[in-house]
Amino acid sequence: MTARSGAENMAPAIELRGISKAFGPVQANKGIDLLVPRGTIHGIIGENGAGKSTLMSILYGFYRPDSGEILIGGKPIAITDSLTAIRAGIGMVFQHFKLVQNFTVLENIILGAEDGPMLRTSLGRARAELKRLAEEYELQVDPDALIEELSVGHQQRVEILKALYRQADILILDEPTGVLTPAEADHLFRILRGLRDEGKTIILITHKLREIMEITDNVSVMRRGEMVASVKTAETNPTALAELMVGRKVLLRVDKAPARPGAPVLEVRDLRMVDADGVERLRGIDLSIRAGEIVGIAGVAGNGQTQLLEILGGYPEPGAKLAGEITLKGQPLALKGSDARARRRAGIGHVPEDRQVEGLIMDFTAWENVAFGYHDAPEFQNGLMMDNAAIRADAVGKIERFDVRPPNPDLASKNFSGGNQQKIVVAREVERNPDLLLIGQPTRGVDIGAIEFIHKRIVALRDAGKAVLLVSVELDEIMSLSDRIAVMFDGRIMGERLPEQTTAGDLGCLMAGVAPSDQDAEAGA
Amino acid sequence: DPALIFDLGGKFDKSFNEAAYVGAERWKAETGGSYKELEMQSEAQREQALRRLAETGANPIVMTGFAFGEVLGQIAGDYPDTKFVIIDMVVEKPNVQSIVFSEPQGSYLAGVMAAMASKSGTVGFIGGMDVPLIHKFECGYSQGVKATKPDAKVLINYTGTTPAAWNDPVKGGELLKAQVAQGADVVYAAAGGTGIGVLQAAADANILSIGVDSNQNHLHPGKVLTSMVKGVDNSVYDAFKAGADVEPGIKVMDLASGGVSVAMDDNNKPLVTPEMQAAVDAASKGIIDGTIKVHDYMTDNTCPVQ
Amino acid sequence: MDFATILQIVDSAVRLMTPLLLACLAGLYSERAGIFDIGLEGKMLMAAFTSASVAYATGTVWLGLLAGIGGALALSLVHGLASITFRGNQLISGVAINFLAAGLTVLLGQKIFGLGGRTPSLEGDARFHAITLPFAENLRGVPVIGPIYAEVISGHTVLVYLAFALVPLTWWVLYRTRFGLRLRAVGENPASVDTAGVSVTRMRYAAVAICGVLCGIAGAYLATGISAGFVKDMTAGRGYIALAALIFAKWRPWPALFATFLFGLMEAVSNRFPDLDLGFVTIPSMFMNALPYILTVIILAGFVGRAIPPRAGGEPYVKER
Amino acid sequence: MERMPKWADVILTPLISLVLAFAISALVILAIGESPVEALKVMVEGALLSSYGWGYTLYYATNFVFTGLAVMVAYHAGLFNIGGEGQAAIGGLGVTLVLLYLPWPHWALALPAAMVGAALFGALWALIPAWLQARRGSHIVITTIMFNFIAAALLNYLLVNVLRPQGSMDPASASFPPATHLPKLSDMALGLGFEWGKNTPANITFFIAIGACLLVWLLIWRTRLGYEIRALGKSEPAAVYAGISPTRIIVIAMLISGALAGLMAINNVMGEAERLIFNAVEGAGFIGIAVALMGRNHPFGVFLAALLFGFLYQGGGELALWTTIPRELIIVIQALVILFTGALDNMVRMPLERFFMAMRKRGGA
Ligand SMILES: Nc1ncnc2c1ncn2[C@@H]1O[C@H](COP(=O)(O)OP(=O)(O)OP(=O)(O)O)[C@@H](O)[C@H]1O
Ligand SMILES: Nc1ncnc2c1ncn2[C@@H]1O[C@H](COP(=O)(O)OP(=O)(O)OP(=O)(O)O)[C@@H](O)[C@H]1O
Ligand SMILES: [Mg+2]
Ligand SMILES: [Mg+2]
Repeated sequence: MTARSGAENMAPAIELRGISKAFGPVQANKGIDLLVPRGTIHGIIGENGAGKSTLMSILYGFYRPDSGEILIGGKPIAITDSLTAIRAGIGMVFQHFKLVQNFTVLENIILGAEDGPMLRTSLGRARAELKRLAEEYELQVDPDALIEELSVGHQQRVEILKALYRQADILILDEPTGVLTPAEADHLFRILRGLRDEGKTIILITHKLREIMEITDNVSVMRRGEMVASVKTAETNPTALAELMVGRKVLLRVDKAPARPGAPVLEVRDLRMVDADGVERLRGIDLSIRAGEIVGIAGVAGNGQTQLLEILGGYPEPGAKLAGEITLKGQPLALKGSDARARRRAGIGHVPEDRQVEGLIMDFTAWENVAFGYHDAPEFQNGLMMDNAAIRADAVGKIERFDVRPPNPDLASKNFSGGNQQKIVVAREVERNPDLLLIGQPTRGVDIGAIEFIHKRIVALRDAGKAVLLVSVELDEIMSLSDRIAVMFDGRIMGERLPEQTTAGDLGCLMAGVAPSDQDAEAGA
Repeated sequence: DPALIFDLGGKFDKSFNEAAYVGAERWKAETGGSYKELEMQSEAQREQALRRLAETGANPIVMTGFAFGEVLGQIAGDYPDTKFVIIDMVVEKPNVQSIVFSEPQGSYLAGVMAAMASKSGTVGFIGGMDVPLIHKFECGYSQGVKATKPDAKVLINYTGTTPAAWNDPVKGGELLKAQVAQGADVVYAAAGGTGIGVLQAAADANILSIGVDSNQNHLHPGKVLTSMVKGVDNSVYDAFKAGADVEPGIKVMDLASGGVSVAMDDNNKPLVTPEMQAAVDAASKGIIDGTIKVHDYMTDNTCPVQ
Repeated sequence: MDFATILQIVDSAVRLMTPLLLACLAGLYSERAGIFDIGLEGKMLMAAFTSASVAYATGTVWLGLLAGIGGALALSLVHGLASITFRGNQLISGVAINFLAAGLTVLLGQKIFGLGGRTPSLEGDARFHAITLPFAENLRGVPVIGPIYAEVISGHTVLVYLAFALVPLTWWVLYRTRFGLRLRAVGENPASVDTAGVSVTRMRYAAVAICGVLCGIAGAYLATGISAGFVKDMTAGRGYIALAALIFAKWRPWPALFATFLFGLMEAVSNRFPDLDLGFVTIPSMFMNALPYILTVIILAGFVGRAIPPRAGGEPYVKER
Repeated sequence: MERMPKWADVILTPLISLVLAFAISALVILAIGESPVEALKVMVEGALLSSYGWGYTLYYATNFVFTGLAVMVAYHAGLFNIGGEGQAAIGGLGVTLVLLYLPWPHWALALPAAMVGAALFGALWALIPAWLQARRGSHIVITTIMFNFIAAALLNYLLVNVLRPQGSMDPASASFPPATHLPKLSDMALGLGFEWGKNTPANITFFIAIGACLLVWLLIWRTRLGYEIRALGKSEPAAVYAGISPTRIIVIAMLISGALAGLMAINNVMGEAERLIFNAVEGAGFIGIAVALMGRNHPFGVFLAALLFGFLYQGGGELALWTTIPRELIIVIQALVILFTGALDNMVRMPLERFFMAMRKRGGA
């Protein structure tokens, strides 16, 4: 805590009183009160759709509340738009970044905070300021890089820099670690602590209780639009928080029996891929997965995991050149062109990394999406027509077994929360009982209740003797779910580990491309 | 009451629909009578309009444009007591008068004048859409030019392939400039609203133009050499005047009957030299007495010159 | 083909491309801000009518130009209202505006002038006249440069020079000013502009208004610059061609200059060679008239490749659904 | 949960929008010094209050159903087909070739063949833009616009130089043999023993149009192809993930779209003109865009919107025919209808939603 005095400084940085917000018939926030003392890190947790993002967006002036009052530094303030919020010293890093993809970092930084009508002066000043900020907070990014060329981690840095450039005193981060590697997350937390120690106030939304315990001073829990609790972090524990959040007891560990691997299901030999731009994405992957085991692939996003999943799923990006060998249950798979359909028939299920872009047609109803990719299955056909009744009946069953909420098969998929969208995808792929399940980022942005459920289903599939290839940037998830771990870096497998014989630090080294010491290499072999 | 139906170009097409309108108005002013008028909106309405007018007792029913031919042929028999007058097309029915104009003859005279007025020996023709009717104008004109100046050059352009070709003065002006660049110093425009742009651009470029259908000499006095006038107004006037007693059959409106002519008035007086007038008179005489044969493009889809 | 002919064709191309260029730049501002506009045609038409009417009534072409801008701006406002304020379908709005202009111009023209939708011909100060640039005639004798200067560069109306000047200006505005930065951002990711504290609505209205102004100039050029009066439907599809040029140019100002020049050039060529005699076969005039369209398809397919529109284009900005 | 009841969304909103459009039209009519009441009377009487009016209204509506469906199918695949105009024109060429160059003993045999000709030619005219979009990424909006112009040029050439009978002034083909003339709805009514719509062009194609609506509905919402078309239209990456080939679907969807546009020729060329004339499509291709969008890209909506536009066409035609109101007024009314029901619909919907939300709150409290 900083040692400033004076009545005004004693006032909380933020005080919300009775904030309510409805989106049409959905009551996203109901009479929310919140108090955030100056110079603290305040955590907010809650299930998907609890209203966290909405509340913060109101504070940032993105949405306007239906009722309620906002006080900044003890003074009531009407935040009608983001400009007022920025002027009041608030900066926000949104869950879905608000960056212009084909602008440079510098252009994104100055957008809306230009010095005058001509860009030249603004750009010059911003470049200097950026350099200073980058050094002060270890937030290095190339100011002239295009956003679309940056990794998500770096994009997030840009968002933070944007806020700092606008001299934010209050920094809101909505699920910032969802897309970060452990090392990046640690780095972020170091920065946040530094900012706090300078007297800035930080609000952090996350689904990860470990992070709450690690970094926050206070934590508030939201459920169904209401603020159900606000406590000092030191006075609570993860289990209690989880219970507050979900309203029931949650198992925070993955409970699984030891694997009993059978015959190899998937064999990948020296798989190489050069994309349409001539960049070598995969540089000789060797991988084998046996029936009844979960192989986890750890790695920083962008090291070829996406390409690996796409190739195995049968839809390499157009124009890519492939080489190598893939065999499924002893049968070689063709590498030419794209044939996701044939892969499904051959028994490969695939939960893609991005459910909203690939896994679902957001405008389709839930029942339509439950057949997506399998819409040509014989049981869904009725002569020349599709058997919509059969598809719907199938969907109703899956929705029930996977506890998708609301259990309404006719609702458009975009109207489900992220966690429930994910359940729809997982239900579709898992219940087909594929011999091999490809699953990318199964729990990204999903709340702990749903995570528990999805993990259980993956383990159940394994126990039924199926092979699972799990790709995740969550080390916790990889460590607790996998029977074997492979680490990818720069298009190669850097090494394999058994979960019980490795540590996060060890994996982190591999993920960063640091070659294992001799000893480690032996252990991995 | 008589009735008048305009074709799709509309009553104010600066061309023959407008001429028909003028004739009807003249009849109205002189007789104090009233008439019904219709403008086509779509192809399917032709039959509708004809039948409805016939059923309401209009007589005679005058229509402009060859496009009515097909429909009129089908329905005329259903209304034996009604007289129909169709302009620019022959429909052989006992109650139909078909009025056709000898555009080639009039255009021939225009060609004679163009050839004489041209100093460069290059003259131009700008048509609207590339359809046979316009080729009639073009071919007659070329014959007149060549007969007067055998080594003269005739530049030919058509505006386009869609109905927009009739309403694109910008393109008309640009075509004229292109012809001027190739040496043309007299240009004949048979292109409806597009022609307005041609005449304007000709006046701007300080060369001579020739108008079509109605007398357009007044549009740019001293810059429009003449206009090839089709007496559509007179035909409509005559038909209205004759009322129910319109003579069925084919009425050829040629030079002899005064159906086509080149306009001479105060606006183009300074441009028409006595020699030119003499040449025009001689050519008219020759055409009327048959010593000059003006080939009609429509008879064989070819033009003897070019 | 001799040098003089080439110059004449290029000269004609410059005149023909000017309305396309103006409309194309108009579309560029609008679409770069995320508002698709297939109503360029209608706005130009309306501007052509209002400019010709007012120029005729006042005898002053500059007032006509202002009126043209006003006419197009009014339709822009309708488009803005539909696509920004009421988050309507931008394509439908554009289609409606094209119809509206086609009908209203004739209706009003007929009511006012009684000439079936035409305005009377404009004379004297009621239209723009070609200006001869300094020394154009003196330099004509200089080899190569002289004729180019005298034939192609000199001798156009002021609006032609304005249109060409707008290309570097647009480039500068787009890439060198705060306004341009925000404009481009709002077409790519309006949420980023919104969260940066800038009003998306205001930016988009500004873009749509600029689009109206430029369409206004384009329409005024058609009616008072290159010809002398309004004739119904006189835009004759140029708004659609401008749109094609815009996509062709991938929404960038300098390529827009190139694309519209290409269209102008192709039209000039087909004007000059109505029946192209290739020796073994003569291409009929119908196909020479269609040449610009055929070549567009070929060029598009062969050389241009995928044109990626501004990412937020065509979609209304909706925060709360 | 919805913000307002479905009936309010699909019926009340367009209805109010329509009323607004007509209100503004009335102001326009007043402004040009005519009587809106009189105009409305003429329109309604001329288009709806007699079997005669209906005969025309249905004829126009049939055209718009085909072009509307064409735009709709492409739209579901995420493609904006502005080329209906050209595709319908070339469809007419197909009909003409079939009917003029093959001998037909009876219309019932000629019709299916002509339909194949129309659909095939329309589809072929859509194929090149489709293929260029799928394989070369050439923007389909430009290519279809260009193909409209090219179709006009091609038809102009063929009609003047190839199909036109010797000595005819008209750039039109010869008339089709009488055996190929389609039965008019009026003939069919007479066959059933009552007089209806004498001398109107509405013909058996109207039923084919209704059939087309049903088939398109089945196609889009009941078949695998339709499912894949919709999936691609909503999200290309997702479609690829699901093993749907974008190239294939783009080409197929455009072929169907072009075929539907081409089929319009059965109505106007075979059914009405009974020969191929220049500009037979008369802008129906563009009206199809409005019809599809107003019909919310659903065949039933397309059908209703086509009827509305058929009414406007016929009522407007009557207005132009029998009053001194210039025919351009109809274009203005059409524009206003498109604007209010298609683009400014939220202007009506937003307050309505607020109203229903308030009602629900009161009901719930
Ligand atoms: N822009 C919007 N328009 C309509 N409804 C919305 C909007 N944003 C959120 N909602 C609704 O408000 C509720 C709260 O959503 P919010 O995004 O605030 O949840 P959250 O707590 O951030 O969830 P998550 O953990 O998934 O990020 C959701 O149920 C959703 O239905
Ligand atoms: N603009 C919006 N309009 C309507 N509903 C929305 C909107 N934004 C979010 N929602 C709804 O809010 C809920 C939660 O949305 P949110 O975007 O926070 O998903 P999420 O769980 O965070 O998923 P992810 O982390 O993968 O983005 C969902 O029901 C979603 O449909
Ligand atoms: Mg959220
Ligand atoms: Mg989330």
